[in-house]
Amino acid sequence: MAEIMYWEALLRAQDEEMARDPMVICMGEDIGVAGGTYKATKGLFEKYGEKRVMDTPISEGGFTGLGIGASFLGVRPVIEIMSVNFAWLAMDQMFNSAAKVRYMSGGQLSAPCVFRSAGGAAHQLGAQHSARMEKVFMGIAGLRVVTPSNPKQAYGLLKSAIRSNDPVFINEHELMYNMKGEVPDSEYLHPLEGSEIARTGSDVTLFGYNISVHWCLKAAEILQTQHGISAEVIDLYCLSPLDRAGIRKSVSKTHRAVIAEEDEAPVGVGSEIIAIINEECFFELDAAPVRVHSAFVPQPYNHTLEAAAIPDHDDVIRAVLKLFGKA
Amino acid sequence: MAEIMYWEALLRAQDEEMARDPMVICMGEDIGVAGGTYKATKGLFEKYGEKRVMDTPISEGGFTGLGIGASFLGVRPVIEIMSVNFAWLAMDQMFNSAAKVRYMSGGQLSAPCVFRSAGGAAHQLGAQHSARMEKVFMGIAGLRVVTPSNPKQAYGLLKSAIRSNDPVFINEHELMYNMKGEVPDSEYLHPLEGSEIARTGSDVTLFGYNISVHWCLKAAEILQTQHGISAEVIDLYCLSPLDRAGIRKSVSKTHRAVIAEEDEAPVGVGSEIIAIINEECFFELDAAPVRVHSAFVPQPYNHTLEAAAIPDHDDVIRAVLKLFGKA
Amino acid sequence: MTLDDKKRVLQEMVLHRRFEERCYQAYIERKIGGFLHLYPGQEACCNGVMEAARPGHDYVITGYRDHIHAIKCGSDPKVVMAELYGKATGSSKGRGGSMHIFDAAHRFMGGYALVGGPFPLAAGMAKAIQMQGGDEISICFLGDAANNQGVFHETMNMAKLWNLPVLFVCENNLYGIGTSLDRSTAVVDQYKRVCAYGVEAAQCDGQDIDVVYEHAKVAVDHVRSGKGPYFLELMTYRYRGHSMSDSRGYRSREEEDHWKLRDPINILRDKLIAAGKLTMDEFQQLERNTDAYIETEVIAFAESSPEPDVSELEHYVLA
Amino acid sequence: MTLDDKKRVLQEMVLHRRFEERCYQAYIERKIGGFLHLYPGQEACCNGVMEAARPGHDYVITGYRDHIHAIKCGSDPKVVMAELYGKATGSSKGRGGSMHIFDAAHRFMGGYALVGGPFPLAAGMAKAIQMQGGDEISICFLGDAANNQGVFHETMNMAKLWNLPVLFVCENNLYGIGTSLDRSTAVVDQYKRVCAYGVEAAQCDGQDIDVVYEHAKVAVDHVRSGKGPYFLELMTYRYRGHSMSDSRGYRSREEEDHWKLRDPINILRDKLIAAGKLTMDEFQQLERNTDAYIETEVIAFAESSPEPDVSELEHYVLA
Ligand SMILES: Cc1ncc(C[n+]2csc(CCOP(=O)(O)OP(=O)(O)O)c2C)c(N)n1
Ligand SMILES: Cc1ncc(C[n+]2csc(CCOP(=O)(O)OP(=O)(O)O)c2C)c(N)n1
Ligand SMILES: [Mg+2]
Ligand SMILES: [Mg+2]
Repeated sequence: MAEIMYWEALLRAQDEEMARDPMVICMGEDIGVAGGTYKATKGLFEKYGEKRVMDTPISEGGFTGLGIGASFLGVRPVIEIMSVNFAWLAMDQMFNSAAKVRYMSGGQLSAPCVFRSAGGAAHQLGAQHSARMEKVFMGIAGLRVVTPSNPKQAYGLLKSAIRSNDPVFINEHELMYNMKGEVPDSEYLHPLEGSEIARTGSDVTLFGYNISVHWCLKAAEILQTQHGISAEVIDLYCLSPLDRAGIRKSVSKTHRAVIAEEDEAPVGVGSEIIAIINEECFFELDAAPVRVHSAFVPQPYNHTLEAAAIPDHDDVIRAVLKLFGKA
Repeated sequence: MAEIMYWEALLRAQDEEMARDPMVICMGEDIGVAGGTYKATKGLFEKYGEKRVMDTPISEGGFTGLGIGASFLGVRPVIEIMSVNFAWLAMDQMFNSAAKVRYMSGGQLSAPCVFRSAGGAAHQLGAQHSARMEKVFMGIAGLRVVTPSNPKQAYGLLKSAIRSNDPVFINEHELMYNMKGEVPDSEYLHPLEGSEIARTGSDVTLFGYNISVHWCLKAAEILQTQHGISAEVIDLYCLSPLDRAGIRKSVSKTHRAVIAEEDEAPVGVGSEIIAIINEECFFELDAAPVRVHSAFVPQPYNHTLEAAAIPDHDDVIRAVLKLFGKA
Repeated sequence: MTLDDKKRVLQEMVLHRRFEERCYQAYIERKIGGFLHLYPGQEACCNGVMEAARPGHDYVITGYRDHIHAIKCGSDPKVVMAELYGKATGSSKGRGGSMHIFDAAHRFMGGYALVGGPFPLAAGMAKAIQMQGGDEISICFLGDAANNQGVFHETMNMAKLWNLPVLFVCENNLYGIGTSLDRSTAVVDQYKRVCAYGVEAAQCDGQDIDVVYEHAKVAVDHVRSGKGPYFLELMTYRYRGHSMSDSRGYRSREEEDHWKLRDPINILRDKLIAAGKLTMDEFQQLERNTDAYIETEVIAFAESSPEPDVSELEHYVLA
Repeated sequence: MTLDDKKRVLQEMVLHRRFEERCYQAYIERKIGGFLHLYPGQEACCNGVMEAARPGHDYVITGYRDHIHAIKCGSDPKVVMAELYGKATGSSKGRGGSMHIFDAAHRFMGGYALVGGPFPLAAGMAKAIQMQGGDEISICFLGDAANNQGVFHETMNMAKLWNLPVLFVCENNLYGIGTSLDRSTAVVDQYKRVCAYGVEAAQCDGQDIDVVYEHAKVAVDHVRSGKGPYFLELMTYRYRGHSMSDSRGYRSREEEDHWKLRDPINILRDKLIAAGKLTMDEFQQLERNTDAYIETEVIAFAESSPEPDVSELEHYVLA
């Protein structure tokens, strides 16, 4: 197993799939000649040419729709939306065309396309470039949503997404492209559904996804060593459909839950998981599940304000300690 | 107090506000000469002329942005998005421009505009014309979201929204425009925040908003008369910010909660209210709060399938009976 | 088109007209629900273009006013009507309804309810054709007012930039619901708008099928021969309201009467009669036969078909 | 412009250039965060247009490359730099950052980070002006690649349809990030694209401020006199990468050198020297003075200003 970066994992997945299937193409702004803002398509233009690695105009609605239309005929486009903040412009096509076409055609058509996009607050990008939007995608029937927390998942989920006959939204994170991790040397397809136990524990379950898995892991480490609290960490790499059984299983064991999300709270991943816990194992809870989340403000530019707006592992630790009456 | 229809209430509010303030304008597709798909602007074109009652091209992103830009300079546009399904095309402007401009300008600019739109499944409009999208709007900092359940609220909330210095999204419902109800004869401004006790009760709280308030009221009636269960009904006419105090107060009294929403469940109003109940009064609960919601499918056209996909008062009753171990 | 072709097309157009009128009636009887957008008045558009193209071979996509486009591509009218009735035998198994007719087997890639939505989808199908090396073309039928959507602009630019085999047919019926073109659009001649992309374009009468056919032939040949996208504007008129709830208060009866004088079926009928290929009696017989066919086959099929099984509500959401 | 005007503008342009170069340095020193888009090379565009307009009176809006537009409208460079430093004294009190400079008092209505976003906002401000009966105009500065957004199309149509007093200035620097215009756009002459809306338009050199000024005068007069929208395309070049992370691998050094021969500051400087209004010594002194001013006033102010109060994180969300 080689250690590679998250962006390299995405690149390897796309490269392998393009080599395997001539109907796989990549589309997006600056992904070709320039190699992609986060390098996830670096070198593919030179290798596969401009017909398969398409630099698009700044027309998110249009090129997303174009990719979807191509997928109706069996093309498998990987459509990069440079930043998830621009996805509002493409959602009509993603949701009304891609996610619904199978249903409203009674199963005749499908839209086997992949939407990749960088979500999350990077450093000081301000109100219009720091959105977390996974909650919007999770609410749409007919769309799969996955969000890799490490290079292995990035590689395996993208490969599976490309081969899926459903439209898949892959939620990445601008701060994670340079993260290193082991990826199997041989081909590996990650399941598109389910969840992963990133660390086993017995006293409390910490739910995270994408970047917040890392806050949870760090928090669990500190909770163990400094506070003697054994935290289980569940990595919800699949946000739609959520793994209800996995959520129940862990909470039934630990009886306590903290959900960490980078997004602001209202109608978010945290609220959905709390609802699921209530539905699945309410009477096994020893305390109310807790959400750790951003302040409900547009993201401020100033670094101190920004840090104050966004949670991290410390906030997870604080939430757990409070749950155990230790703070 | 005269009994008027919901659309008449909206019309009266707009008419009064336009008469009061020459900077109030209406914009939207077919709202002028044709009088509006749901008649909410009927006669205004004749009365105020085409400069203030603007029939727009089918350019949701463009005319929404145009209205927002006008609001920067003190114009107060009421922007009708004919059906909420078309709002995906306008969200970039609603969220990235209107909702964020105050924050990112450090309070210098504001976007005092109103977005009105018909959400909800009407009769057999199918997958692309039946969406409920309030959950998307509720997740945006800087945007107010209200949703009138009756003509009085429709009238009073629209008037308050027009006078608000914040952008306000008003979520209406296609099936409610012809609903009749009493509206005060004299001018009435409804508060933009809070919630209303639509019926008092002691055994269980039914939370509803917009059309689901009516399912809850009907369910409460039947629960009382046929099952001896006293249900309190809370009308959440304000979806952002949600009335945490009002939610807590009622659940602290009844110890049981059912949330009825027309939308499909994931990351929806129901999950958010469950999260709030967990946060506010978990230990006062006698049972897990329950969500009543649509199936997680694109809306089917066939009337039987459609009815099966969408909940109604019967589903609320069933949920309550189950809560009391009676089903 | 030969005279035989024309006679066949006349028969089709009569079917198209009577089918839609029968839908109107079924809607009033509440057999059909939802929104219903009818095609009478515009028949020469779809027929003229598709005669110049290859129905069932070329990929076709359109908006919510879609029944006739499906039938012209090869869909069985029975299956379309069953869909309007929401039956399990319908083209979308009752899930789609009037605005969402699909027939993948005949390459009718669907009716879509969001105005403008099909523009990029059509270009995308053309991209797939280009990659797969087939000789099909992608044809997108939409209305005039749809051209004010941003995706129109984005799509025209990409279609030209990437030289995609896609034909955009603008059925210009002068209104978007109740708003006339000059009240929504700065440049009312729609074919002039694509100058901004260097897309080849033409405008012609949409009521005389011979005229439509001649222009469509040029357009289809252009696209099929690899010369890139083409935009064809057809001047036409819908007789009925936009959808069923429309009382047409926004246009004058004189205007409506004027257009009825240029009825596409009558124009073709009279030409065939003048050419000695048809008599008025034959034509009337054709109408009666068509009505009988619709009643005894199409409606009967829809009526007698089963409802979808409610236990299958969640089918077709994911693969 | 008189020679005195030109000399003043030269001073401003030198400030604009040095201000941006100083930002570059501050970014490297990590005093400025986020995305930083700089203006060197394009100074004649903003200056030429705004000399023909009325800074502080006319409403101006633009994208993320916005520092100089704000300063030209009347913003104090100190306050702009403080914003880049994220300080409480910044124009947006540290909430906005480089991409979101605002100065409502000087009618600089902001920098926006979504490409194309300002198009309809600018038209909306023009709508407000039209309603309020003032003699202001609305001016929207955006890049070439922004014209591929759907809202470009939607906005041009509405601006013309409603005859709005809005001037669209396209600063065509040949690239959208790393993608050259001909690889993203079918018709590369941007001013030709507005033929689809009947909007008045012109294209001219964007490096010689006299040329920009002459064309802008015509454009501004057109708009201010009630004749409706205008689209002015200025051919220009940005010297630096799109933002700080850009290594400019997509363009040749020859191309860059070619454009540097047409530096807007040098062109104006040389004209003033030729006219006997300036000496090279004076110019060099001006540069030194400007640098000193930036260091001792602008940077000093930004450095010494306080951070925003964290307890005020949730201010300015709602009214
Ligand atoms: C995105 C979107 N906006 C608005 C509507 C509502 N709507 C349905 S049809 C229509 C008019 C379209 O007119 P045109 O494109 O000319 O087609 P026609 O109906 O005349 O054939 C409108 C505004 C919609 N369905 N989708
Ligand atoms: C909606 C949206 N899509 C994509 C981007 C990413 N992006 C930022 S600037 C830019 C290029 C814009 O080029 P142009 O309009 O020519 O302006 P320039 O930067 O050259 O001044 C892109 C693609 C964005 N910010 N917003
Ligand atoms: Mg039309
Ligand atoms: Mg550019």
